[in-house]
Amino acid sequence: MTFKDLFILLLGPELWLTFLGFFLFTLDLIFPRAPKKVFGLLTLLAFVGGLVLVAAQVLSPDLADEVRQAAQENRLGYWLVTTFSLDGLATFSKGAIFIGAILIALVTVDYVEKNLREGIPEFYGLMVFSVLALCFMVSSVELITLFLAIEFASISSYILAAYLRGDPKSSEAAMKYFLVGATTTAAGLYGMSLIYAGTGTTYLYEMTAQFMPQLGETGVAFSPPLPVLIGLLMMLATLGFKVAMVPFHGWCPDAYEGAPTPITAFLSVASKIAGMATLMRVFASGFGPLSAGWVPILAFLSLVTMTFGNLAALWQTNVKRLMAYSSISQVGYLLIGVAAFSPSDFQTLLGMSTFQGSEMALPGIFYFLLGYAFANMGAFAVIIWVENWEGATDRESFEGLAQRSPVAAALLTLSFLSLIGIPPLAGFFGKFFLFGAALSRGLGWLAIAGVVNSVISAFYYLEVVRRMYFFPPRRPERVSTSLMVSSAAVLGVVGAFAIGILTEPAYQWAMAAFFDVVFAPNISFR
Amino acid sequence: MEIGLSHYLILSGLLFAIGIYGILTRRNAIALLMCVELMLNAVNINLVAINRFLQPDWRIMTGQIFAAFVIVLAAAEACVGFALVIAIYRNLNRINVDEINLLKW
Amino acid sequence: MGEVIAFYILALIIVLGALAVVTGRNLFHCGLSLAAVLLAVAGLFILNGAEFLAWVQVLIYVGAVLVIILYAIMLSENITGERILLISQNRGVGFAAATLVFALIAFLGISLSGLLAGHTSSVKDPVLALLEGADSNVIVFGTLLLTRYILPFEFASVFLVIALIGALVIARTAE
Amino acid sequence: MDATPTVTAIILLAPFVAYLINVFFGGRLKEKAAFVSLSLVGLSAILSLLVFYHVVSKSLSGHFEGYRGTWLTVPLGSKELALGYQVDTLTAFMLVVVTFVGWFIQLYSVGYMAGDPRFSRYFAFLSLFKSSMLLLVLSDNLVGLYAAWELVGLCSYLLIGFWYEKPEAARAAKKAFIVTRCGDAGFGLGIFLTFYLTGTLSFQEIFHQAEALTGEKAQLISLAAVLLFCGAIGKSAQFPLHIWLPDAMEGPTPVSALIHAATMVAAGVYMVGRLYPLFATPMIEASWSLQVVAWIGALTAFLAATIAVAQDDIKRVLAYSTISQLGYMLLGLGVGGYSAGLFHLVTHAFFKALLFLGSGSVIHAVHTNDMKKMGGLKEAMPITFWTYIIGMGALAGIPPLSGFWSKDEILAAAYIANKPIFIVGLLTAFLTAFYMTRQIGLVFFGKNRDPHSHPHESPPVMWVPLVVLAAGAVLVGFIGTPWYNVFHKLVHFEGAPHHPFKPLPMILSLAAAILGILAGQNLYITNPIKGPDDEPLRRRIGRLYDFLANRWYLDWYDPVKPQPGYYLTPSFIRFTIAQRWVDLHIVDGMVNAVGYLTAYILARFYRLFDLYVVDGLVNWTAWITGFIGNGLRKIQTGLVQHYMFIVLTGLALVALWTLMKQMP
Repeated sequence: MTFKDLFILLLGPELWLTFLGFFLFTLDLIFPRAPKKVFGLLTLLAFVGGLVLVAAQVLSPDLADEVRQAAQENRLGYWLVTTFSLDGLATFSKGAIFIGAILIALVTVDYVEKNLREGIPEFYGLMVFSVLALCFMVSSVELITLFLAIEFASISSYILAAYLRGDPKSSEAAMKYFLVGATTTAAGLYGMSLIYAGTGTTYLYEMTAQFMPQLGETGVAFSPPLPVLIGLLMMLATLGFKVAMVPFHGWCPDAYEGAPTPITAFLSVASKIAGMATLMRVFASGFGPLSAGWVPILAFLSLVTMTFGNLAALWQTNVKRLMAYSSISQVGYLLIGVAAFSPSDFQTLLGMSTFQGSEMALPGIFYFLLGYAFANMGAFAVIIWVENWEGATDRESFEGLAQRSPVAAALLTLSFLSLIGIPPLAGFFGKFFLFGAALSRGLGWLAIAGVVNSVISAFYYLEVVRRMYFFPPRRPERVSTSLMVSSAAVLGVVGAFAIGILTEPAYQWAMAAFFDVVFAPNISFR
Repeated sequence: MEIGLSHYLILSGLLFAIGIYGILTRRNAIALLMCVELMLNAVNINLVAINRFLQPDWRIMTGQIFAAFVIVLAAAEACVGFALVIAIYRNLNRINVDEINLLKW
Repeated sequence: MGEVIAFYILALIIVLGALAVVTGRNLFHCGLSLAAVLLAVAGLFILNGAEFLAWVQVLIYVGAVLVIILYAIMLSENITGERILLISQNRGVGFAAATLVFALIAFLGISLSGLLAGHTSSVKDPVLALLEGADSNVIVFGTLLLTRYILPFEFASVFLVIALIGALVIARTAE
Repeated sequence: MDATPTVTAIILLAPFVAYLINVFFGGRLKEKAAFVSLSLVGLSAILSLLVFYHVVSKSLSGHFEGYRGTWLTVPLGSKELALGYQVDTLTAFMLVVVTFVGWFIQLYSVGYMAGDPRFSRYFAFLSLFKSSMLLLVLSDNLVGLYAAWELVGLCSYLLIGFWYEKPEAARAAKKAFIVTRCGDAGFGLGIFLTFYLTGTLSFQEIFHQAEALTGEKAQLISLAAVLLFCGAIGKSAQFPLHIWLPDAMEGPTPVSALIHAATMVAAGVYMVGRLYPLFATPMIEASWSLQVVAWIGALTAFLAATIAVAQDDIKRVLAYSTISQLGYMLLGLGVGGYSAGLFHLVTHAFFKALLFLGSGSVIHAVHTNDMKKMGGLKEAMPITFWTYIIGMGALAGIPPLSGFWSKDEILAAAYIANKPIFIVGLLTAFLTAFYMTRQIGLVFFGKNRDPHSHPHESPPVMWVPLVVLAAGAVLVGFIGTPWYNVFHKLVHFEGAPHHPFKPLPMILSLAAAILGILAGQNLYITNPIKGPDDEPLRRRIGRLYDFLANRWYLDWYDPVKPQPGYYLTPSFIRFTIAQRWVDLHIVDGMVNAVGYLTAYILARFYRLFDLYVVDGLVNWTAWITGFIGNGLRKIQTGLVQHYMFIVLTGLALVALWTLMKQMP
């Protein structure tokens, strides 16, 4: 395989996105009068194409070997492969990101036509590029690339959040998002410099290799070098900021409320998937041998995050803001999975000991993420559905929705049920895997806290449902929407159902993704 | 007397802490952005000093490259940050961050 | 000895300049103090054998970023129509948080820098072969950027373009 | 002077004689009653000091077990009950605190109570209290301890209700009596259980026997310890029996200083310290009864400190502070810091008595208890102000004042034994510094908010004790510095682990205190409140403030909505009415109806239970959950700098936690 082949195979989806993104920008320059819908459809095309390319990467049987082979023969290829990894974690989360992005693109078109008067091509272009940044984020196994990708994703999100030109709330949301982001970035970079000081490298797998000998045969966690551990925690500021975990969550409710709704959906779905995947890559894979140092902290933060999200959500009257707190609490559940990590998992990942699926939480996180993405997208599609008609997202706009649009009400109810965790929807099994793993790792208190939190969360989700079904509608006319938005909602709910019913295959897929997490490009250049 | 790594670490820590102080106390958004620059420079001092003191081979300049990318980031951040300041000024007629709280609770 | 003196002078400039940035009352003066800090940091880079980086710092930071800052100050003074006087608030809390962070870092710096081992790579890196005989900082820097860090380098270019486009989109006035 | 039976009996009986004289001749003595009391208590104080000196010098020079002796033996059937005393170092310290601090408080009372129609009665009660308290510390057996325990409770009841014309005072006295009785019931059971297990009531014998116990009985001895601890919960006002102490502030201020700050409420702590070997069986580290002590203490310390933050009554703040500090002492004892907890008892007696007397001086000057109506007293009352500052600094834990050393020692012990408790202690230290700064700010700084009052400095008879106690609050700490800990040398527990000095907890506790002071200074001193209704804290934390001001809705004696008790109390009343009705009918001979009635009552009771208890509990839980949610929501102030502050402090705390875990 030549270098060019390798380059295209390895970076296929990313190259495709870059190409289409710049194409969108230039198209606007060449044909200023092109109908705006064209840009939306091109964006959709970009994401569908990306999904296809990722699928091709996953399905081609010996791609990984070919890549490895080529990298050994080719110097440039070596550097590509050592910074940009094509392991299961990356492909799985790219798949999830693209699925989320497709649904988001579907709901964006109408919203944009209704709410934006200018800058529409750039809006789509920026969406494409932020998805590109997310793809880089989940693939990079080197700190410099990783931090550039995170910043790229953040900066394009700031801009997108500020996009409602005349709306002060939008600018304010972006401003807060930006300032908190800049602070956490600085802290995270400081942490990276400490990690660099402690390890002398920026490659995650080299760090793993350094810590591995100290892990020992028994899998007993050891006390990690302090600068590295403190640096890792400071890096948690950046990653925690991306996924909106407490105490780095401050921006989240405000940005979610102020940003254009499709961008809110983007932040809560695509951005969160990428953030969680990166968090797992850094913590569970790069610094897995140091788990004794960070597991208690993540367990504690997980508890705080879900409790804060759920309790604060109880009082929200704006459904967009409610979704913000809800997404914070969902991150709390996800973190249970990270906290249930143990050194023996690490050895399992390396193939050093046999796999006991029930004990390991990491595949559960992926399963949960996928279900969460579908359910959340279903919910957001209905929210946009209503917002496009009513022009608002307060609770009152949803009153009597069951009479005004029974389909929308049913879809939103199902999405919420999945988020609460009612079988047979995906949310239930996701929580089942995560709480089960926590139980088997001696984190019973965390599992109990998760269950209690799920009960609390039912209050605010069902409050919205109650208003939809038992309150008289504010206005009599039906709420209709375009085929794109409704199909996005239907796809989201169907996805949540499918993942729930096909639990076993989905879980197997998530698990398969994980046997590559600790993918260290086992190539030595000769 | 010898200047060692800890001198640089402490200097960068001081700069970082001053940046944090500024970020928490200044009200003007532009001033806040300057404080962010201070914090990023603290990181750069760290990176370059670590590179020099801990890497025996001077040609492996990972830290310097890292610092260069941090500068790139700082440029992009400053650019977007000021664009946001202008946008928020246009919409709200103020740039003091403690007066910007339409969104809360 | 020369290095010691240079370090302390630069450190003094950095700390005093930074304090001026965070406490000054005049935004314009703050911007100028920031320039002093950035230049002194460039000086530190030279002290550490990072000549090229020092130039990058001067050109990009002092040249570009600072110009943006000063430009924004002028612009906002224009639009507010009056000289911006800066006021700080929550000083006690800010001071406490900053002290806490500094104490942490200083603790790490003092007690642990001795524990940091020298860096050795466990992977045999092919870049070393390319660097045989390289004798200047710039050559090594460029070689590394275009080999080992080729991907982040290319990625950064896209990043900058998008940041620029985005900034333009949200900053431009309505048509 | 050796502590012979005669000497100890004189120490004990001199105040009692004063009591008798004042009761029988008080009408004629009038103002002179104070002199009788002062001179006799003074005699006992001097003797106590001599004994103290003797005991201390003996035990510093070598191994010294303490004096023991018997006052009298009472034949009880085949057995005989020996009423004896013991004077070891712990007792010696308590003797000094009770008589010495007590004497100055009595001196202060002369000024404070001047002109009261029941002047001599007051001194009579105070003397009786002294005598009982001395019996409490001198006793070497559970019977004497229990008798004294009930006697001090009685005196407390009499003195809280001293101004019984005031309905609040009468009610408060009753509340104190009933609530502490709940704890005493446990105490009584504990005594029975101990007697059953060991067959003796003398402390030494009990410890001796307890060590030899095996099997089930060894388990039961811990239960006995916990039951005995119930008494301490009542007397030392620990959660959930803490509710009586704030109301007890209806009594005269010197009484609050002596009984409800320095001595009687510390009796619970003293008792735990005295019976420590019982608590520490079989091992100090593995004892679950000590765990109970530690957690109750920690919980109370935190709870009371949060409540103190939101009180406007100057004495109630101090009352909650006392509860909190007592919790601190028990926390210290519970985590194995035996001498730390008792050292805090001694230092606390000085500075809290000082603070109470200072507040009395303030109340005397402005004739109100409401801090919101004070302000600006710094100029008018310089002596009170400066002594108050010393007391406040000691309480907040500012070096080198006494509270710093003792609090730090407790925290150091907690740091080693139990990290969560350490964190709670740290939070409490922060809150303590905060509410004391708030108090100082409201009372002494700003402008006078009551135009009608013309404050002035109190007479010398009042400020001299202030100065003496302030000197004590400064100096007494130096007997327990980490570098040269005389107190530890004197009062220590053989089984307690000894740890080297650690700087980290000290730095952290100092940081917590300084942060608290800074926060208080920021809110209350830099920007003085504008009027009696202004509350900067409420502006910041909203309904959380009301929640704290309402004491967490935990007062089960006087419940308010939405507490379960609010629903529970009327149901109890109805239940008793129903019972009376049943009684009447049974007495009337309707025997056949008994079965029916029982079923009826059960059904009725069950219905009431369901209606009030279950529903009340559910409502309360839902309400509290929603309430906390609303409070948490308020974190999102919308101000981006607050978010950044949360980010950075969160990060720093996480890093600190890691450091603490990783550093050995």
